Amino acid sequence: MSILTKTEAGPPGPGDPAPSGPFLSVRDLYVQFATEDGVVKAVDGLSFDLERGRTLGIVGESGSGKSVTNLAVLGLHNPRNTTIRGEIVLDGQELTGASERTLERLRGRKMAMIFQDSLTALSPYYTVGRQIAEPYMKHMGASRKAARERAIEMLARVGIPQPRLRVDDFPHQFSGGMRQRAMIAMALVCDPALVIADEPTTALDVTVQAQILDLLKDLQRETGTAIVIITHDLGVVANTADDVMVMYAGRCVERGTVREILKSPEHPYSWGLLASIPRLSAPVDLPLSPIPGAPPSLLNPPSGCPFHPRCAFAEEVGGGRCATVRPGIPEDERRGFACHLGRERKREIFTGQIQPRLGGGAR
Amino acid sequence: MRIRKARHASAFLALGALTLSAACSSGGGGGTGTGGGEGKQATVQNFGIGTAADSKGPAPEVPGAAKGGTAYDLDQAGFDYLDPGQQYVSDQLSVQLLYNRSLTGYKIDAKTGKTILVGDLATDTGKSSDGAKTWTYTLKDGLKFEDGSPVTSKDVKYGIERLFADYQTQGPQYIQKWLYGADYRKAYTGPYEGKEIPADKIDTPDDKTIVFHFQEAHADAPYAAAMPNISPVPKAKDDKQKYNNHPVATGPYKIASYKPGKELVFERNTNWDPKTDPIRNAYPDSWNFQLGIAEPGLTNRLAAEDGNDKYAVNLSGSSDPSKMQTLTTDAQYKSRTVNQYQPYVEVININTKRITDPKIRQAIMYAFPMTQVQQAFGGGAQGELGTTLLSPTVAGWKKYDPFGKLDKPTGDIEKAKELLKEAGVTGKIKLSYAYANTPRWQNVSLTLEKALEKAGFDVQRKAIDPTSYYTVVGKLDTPYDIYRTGWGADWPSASTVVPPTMDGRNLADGTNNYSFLNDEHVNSEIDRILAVTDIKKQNDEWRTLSEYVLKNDTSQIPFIFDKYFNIHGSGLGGVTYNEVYGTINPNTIFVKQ
Amino acid sequence: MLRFLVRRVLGALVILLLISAITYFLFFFLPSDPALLSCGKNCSPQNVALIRKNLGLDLPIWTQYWHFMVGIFAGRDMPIGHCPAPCFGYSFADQQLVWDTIADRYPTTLSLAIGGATVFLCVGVGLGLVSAWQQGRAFDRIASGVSLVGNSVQIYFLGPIAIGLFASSWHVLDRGHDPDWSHDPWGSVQGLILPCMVLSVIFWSNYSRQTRSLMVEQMSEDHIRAARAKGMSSRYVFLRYALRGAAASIITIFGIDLSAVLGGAIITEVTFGLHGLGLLSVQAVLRSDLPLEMAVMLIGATIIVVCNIVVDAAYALIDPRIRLS
Amino acid sequence: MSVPQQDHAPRETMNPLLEVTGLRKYFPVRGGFLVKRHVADVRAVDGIDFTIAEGESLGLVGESGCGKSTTGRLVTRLLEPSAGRIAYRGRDITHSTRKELAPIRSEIQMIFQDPYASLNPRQTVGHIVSAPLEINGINPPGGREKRVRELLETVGLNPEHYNRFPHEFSGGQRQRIGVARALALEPKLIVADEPVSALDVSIQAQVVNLLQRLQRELGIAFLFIAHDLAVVRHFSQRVAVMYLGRIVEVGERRDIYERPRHPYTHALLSASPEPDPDDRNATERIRLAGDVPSPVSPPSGCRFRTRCWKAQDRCAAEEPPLVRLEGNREGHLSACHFPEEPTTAARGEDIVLDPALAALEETTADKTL
Repeated sequence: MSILTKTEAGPPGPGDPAPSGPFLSVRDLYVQFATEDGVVKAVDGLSFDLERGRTLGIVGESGSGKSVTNLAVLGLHNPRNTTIRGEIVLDGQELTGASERTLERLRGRKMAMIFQDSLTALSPYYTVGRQIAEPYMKHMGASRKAARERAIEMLARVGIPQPRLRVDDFPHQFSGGMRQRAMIAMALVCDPALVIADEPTTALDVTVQAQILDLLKDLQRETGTAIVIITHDLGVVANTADDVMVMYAGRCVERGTVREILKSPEHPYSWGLLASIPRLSAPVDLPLSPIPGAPPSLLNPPSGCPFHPRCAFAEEVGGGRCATVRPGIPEDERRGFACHLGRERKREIFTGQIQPRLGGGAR
Repeated sequence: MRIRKARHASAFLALGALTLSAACSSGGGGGTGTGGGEGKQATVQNFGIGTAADSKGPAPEVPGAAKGGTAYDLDQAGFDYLDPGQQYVSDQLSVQLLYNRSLTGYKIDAKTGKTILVGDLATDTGKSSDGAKTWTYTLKDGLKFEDGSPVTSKDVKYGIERLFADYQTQGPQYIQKWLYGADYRKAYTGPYEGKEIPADKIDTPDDKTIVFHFQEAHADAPYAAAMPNISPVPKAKDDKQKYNNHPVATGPYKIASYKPGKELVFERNTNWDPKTDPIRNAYPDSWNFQLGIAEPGLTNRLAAEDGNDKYAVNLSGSSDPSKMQTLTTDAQYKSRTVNQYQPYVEVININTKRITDPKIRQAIMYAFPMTQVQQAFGGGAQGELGTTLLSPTVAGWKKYDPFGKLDKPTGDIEKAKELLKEAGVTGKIKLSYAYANTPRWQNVSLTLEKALEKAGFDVQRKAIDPTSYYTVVGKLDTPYDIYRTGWGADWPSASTVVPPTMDGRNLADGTNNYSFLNDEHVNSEIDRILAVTDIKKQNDEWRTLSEYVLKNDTSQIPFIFDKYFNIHGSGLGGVTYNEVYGTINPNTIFVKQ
Repeated sequence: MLRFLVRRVLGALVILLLISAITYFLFFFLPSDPALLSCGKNCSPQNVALIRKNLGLDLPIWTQYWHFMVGIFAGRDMPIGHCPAPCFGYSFADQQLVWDTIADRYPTTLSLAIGGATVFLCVGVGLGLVSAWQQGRAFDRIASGVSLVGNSVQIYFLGPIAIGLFASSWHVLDRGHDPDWSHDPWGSVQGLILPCMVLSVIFWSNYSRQTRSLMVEQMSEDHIRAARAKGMSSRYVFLRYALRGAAASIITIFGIDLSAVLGGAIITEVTFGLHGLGLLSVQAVLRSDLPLEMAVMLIGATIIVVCNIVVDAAYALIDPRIRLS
Repeated sequence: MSVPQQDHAPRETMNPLLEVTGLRKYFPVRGGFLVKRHVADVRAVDGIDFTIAEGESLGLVGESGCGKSTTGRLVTRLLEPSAGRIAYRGRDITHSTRKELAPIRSEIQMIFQDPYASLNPRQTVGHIVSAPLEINGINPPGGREKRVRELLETVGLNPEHYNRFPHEFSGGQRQRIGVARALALEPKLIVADEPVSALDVSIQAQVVNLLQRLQRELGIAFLFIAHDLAVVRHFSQRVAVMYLGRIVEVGERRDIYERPRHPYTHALLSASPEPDPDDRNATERIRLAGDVPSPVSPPSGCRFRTRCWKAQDRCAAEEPPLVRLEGNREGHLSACHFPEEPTTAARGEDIVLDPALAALEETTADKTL
């Protein structure tokens, strides 16, 4: 979503080139897995854009297709049971259908990934330093020695104390927070232009999470990297993202700037998400307002709007269109939502029922 | 002699575990009789005593034989004892014929298989005097040890003296006991402390003559003198236990190399003079014993005849039971099959201390299902139905069947019930039945149990670990009523069967009187018959006594005469059989050129 | 590491001591009496007593055990003569020096076990790797089918067939004979080829399946995906990351299998008529040959214990998470 | 909403349902050469006091390893305390045997984090929920099945699903089954250990609302253990903050969330992400350095001092007592020598202890200047 307005994100970093179109552009992406039970439509016609130096938060519940989308971008899906359709263009280069060799050259160098669980995402058998140095040697053609120096430098940057000593430690000798920092160092070692962070702090304690999120933000400010941050936690999104995309059942249901999504959401699912979470600032005597039901099965997603079985306002749309017609989302607008509900009625509902729950102001 | 060779057909033992599933059985063999002669022709003449002329060398040529080549023997186990003083069991008996010569020996006619006892080192089978108490042997001329030194009567005497040493526990003890009585070790403790046996016991008036003065009459002394331990040992080479690995040869071969348990190679003893030897042809230039070859691989190799296996024989072991069917039915093996009697009789002992009423014992006898048990035992090639306590390989053997077992070989249940009624039995009699836990004896026990149950016994079977079987049933207070044992004569006379298995005096744990029979009449008859000096008459008397025990005491139920069954490589000729030892006779074998 | 080794070796000694004591004392609980077993026809009570004395069985069991253990470390004088350390005494059955017999036989068993293990590790792990790499394709399916067959055969079934085909009919391989490394190394290798192949079959199918599933499991690990996300090639990731992870498990399985390998070597020896510890141990038990039993048991246990220490150490080298202390 | 008062003195007026004093749980660490011996302890819970009144909900927050789950298990006597005293309705149950506990067991129930692991997959829902009735030999009027159906309805499950198996339910529904099982014996106290953290965002609210409803309608007291400050705030009238086995601050909801005194409470609140883009600028920013130290050898004195920006020598020497500080309301206790101001508003300068963050923010600040 080529967002031209500068929001509360910092000024563009030094690596930010002239805005000559989106750095990452995904168009009409479909990802399907063949399983024993049938075909899982994990991503179902998804489009989004991302520019250098900006952060896109992808929000959704488990099974909404947010992780799958990003594995597809990196080409890390299992080719034996996965079908991908659509367009993924990274810096002008088409990635769907690109050869494994091409992707290998891009991964780690141009696009890197930060995983949720640093304990399992780092190999227990090699030192942290080696795992950081490896892609540097491969992509930059650095010598073993130079790569080691680089690893030490990176460890220092992400705040590992005594990096010259810790570089030879194994992951299990690091604490959880340090491991996550090491993983960030590993992702950033080749100065990638795109970093995909998949629930990067979910496994961490809150105080450490705050450190890591701020670190990511600060690093981005320094290097101008584009970041996709995948999370289920709206708080994380609020703290890191410039733009937000809300996903449900493999589709984007709403997108906009972080302020738009958190302050004036337009889609009933976004309302539901926001109204269902407890806040530090919201009134405590008001019960939470949960979304009824459970996320749908992607083997057999609901027809029409996938959210309609759980939507409190589906009946207000005439002709049962929610159950039959899939609401579209305009492709080239930065702000958009996929809902049949009328604009007037929406505003009414939002101000009447949703906004009071969002709390706000100083707590 | 009890066959002690462990047979471990399928004994796969995980290292570190003490459990075992080994089959340990005596005897073996099966199929129809071919080879060197028909079994039941055994007669007195056959096992008789040859003349001085018979004792003269060289041994008669075997038709078609030629000198040279290497003969092979494949053996399941290794040889525990090569020291002739310690040799007793069949594999040792057969191998010692190659390098060891005793005072007398068995001369086997290659064509007819007729076996007679002749002088081997001695010029004849011995001259008796003083009512068969004194026996005199004269050594032949030209006898030498493998190092070329002459064999003298002193060497023979020394060979006997060392049998009194503490470590000599394995060999036969006939001569020792005849000289000094049962406690012979107390009277003389061997030559190592410098003492000799005095001349009033064994006299060597010159280098050629050796005279034995026994305490009692022993008509069968010539047979006892055929045992391997009545042979010369050069004093200078005797290093007690260690002599076991390098016995000095007097026979046609000497040990070229020996890896215990793996390989034993014999080469010609150039100091052996064929003209002195009436029983050994010694055609092959060398003998190669490959030891520790597990079954059924061994039988497979004999059947397949790859490479040198064409010249191979298994002197003492029967073929693997699992191969019996193939080997007996496939005609291609017929020409190289040997199927002959062994000196063993399989009997079911009835513990006379527990089953005291002879009528009940006879009821068991009547109920005994001969045919079914023979089947369970492994069939006709492995053993013939036997109804006597003596084997057909014993001189003077005659058919005897007082309970009509051959007429009703499947058992006479009615008669058994009748006898039980006569004995005043009401209800079922408990009968505890111990058997060695091997497939064969397990099968036999099931068969027997069924028949006895029908006759009105309550049979309680108890499987016993094969390695401890004889120990368990040999205990005086053994809690079992019936159990099987096998026994064989050391030489073709019942004097090595009746006294050890039927004399009820001096019963103790571990003697060979497994039925614990103690019959005054039998005991006194044993003493009387031992004093008979005419060997032929003595043999008849033994037979009569054994028939008395069978009919009146019924302490043992004979059911099988064991048979040897195996094939040999087609590259070997002159394969004859020694019925006394129950093994192949290596003396006449030649390698076909 | 050193601490680990010292502790494990000390522990091993305690275990071996326990095994030796248990074996020794259990032997006397068995009903079979070696003296009775070897007195044959001469079983007069006097003769049994004499044999018992000759075998040293007349002494109290504790004394016998003490003499035996002292003999192992210091040698001892026996009725037959001096028996130098390590002295396991003389065989009850064939009067040979037990240590000589063991020294004569163990090269066969060890050669067979090492040769067989080498073959099944190479073939099994190799096949498993290719299967995992080709996961789901024809090679993988065929290999898993073959493994299934291989897994269900037994040595004593396969051995005779292999001899019949390779040695008797086609004459392409030696039928198997004892190795003699000092005099005929090449002949020793030839003599071991067929037995090692047969021994390996029952194991390699297991190892190929294990390796395959371990590799497939490893390949689905997060750190594999992370390594690929760094731009490492799939081959590199397969061989460096996944294999490293699988290797630790394979070594563990191998450690557990060690005694089975020795057991397999024993069955193979019996099948091929080789003279190793296998046949020896069978004979020892069948004949209540206590010194030989003790020697076979202790040496086998020692080998297994030592190999387990080596395996644990190797595991620690592969997996830095395991601390050896 | 009743707001129970807390003070040093036992609250005689409020009838403490559960009273915990000096509770400790040490897990022995074994090690050593040749012989394994007791070499150290993991001091999971190291001397804590708290009370829960009837019908009250006490929230227990803290980061992983602070001992909050262990506390829950000690209270339900799934673990044996190393020291201290647990009294239920005035009765000491610290070391009661199984038999002695039997009548109390039914009154104290537990809800676990992982609804998958805590339900037997081979039993039907009806069986699972009625098991506590059977075990305790309770025959409610109308039969057990009727009671189970009522319970299922209470927790918002279709009573017709009586004969279904756990795997046929979604995560949220499974947690409801767990709640129904806990309710079967009409408990007076429920220890809920991270009851919603394994659930999807949209489902969490369903379970929180359910628990809240139960607390109000049935008057059940809760010990609500969670790492999510917002959830705890929503559910608990009183909140205790734990750090390394100790309670560092306890008080009413408003005290803790609006007027915290302990630096750690400040840090926690600051780190807790709010889904509000304005929040960043409105509240203070505190970024600690490093991770929680090992509970095997916790720092001397105040345990938080190694990560605290206000730490002084006294903090290492002297363990601050959990007391009502100057300016605190009644029942608001903090364990700190140098307490913070009672506000969470943004400060003039952020507190950034993390060296990497500090360095990066320094350089970017330079660049923007």
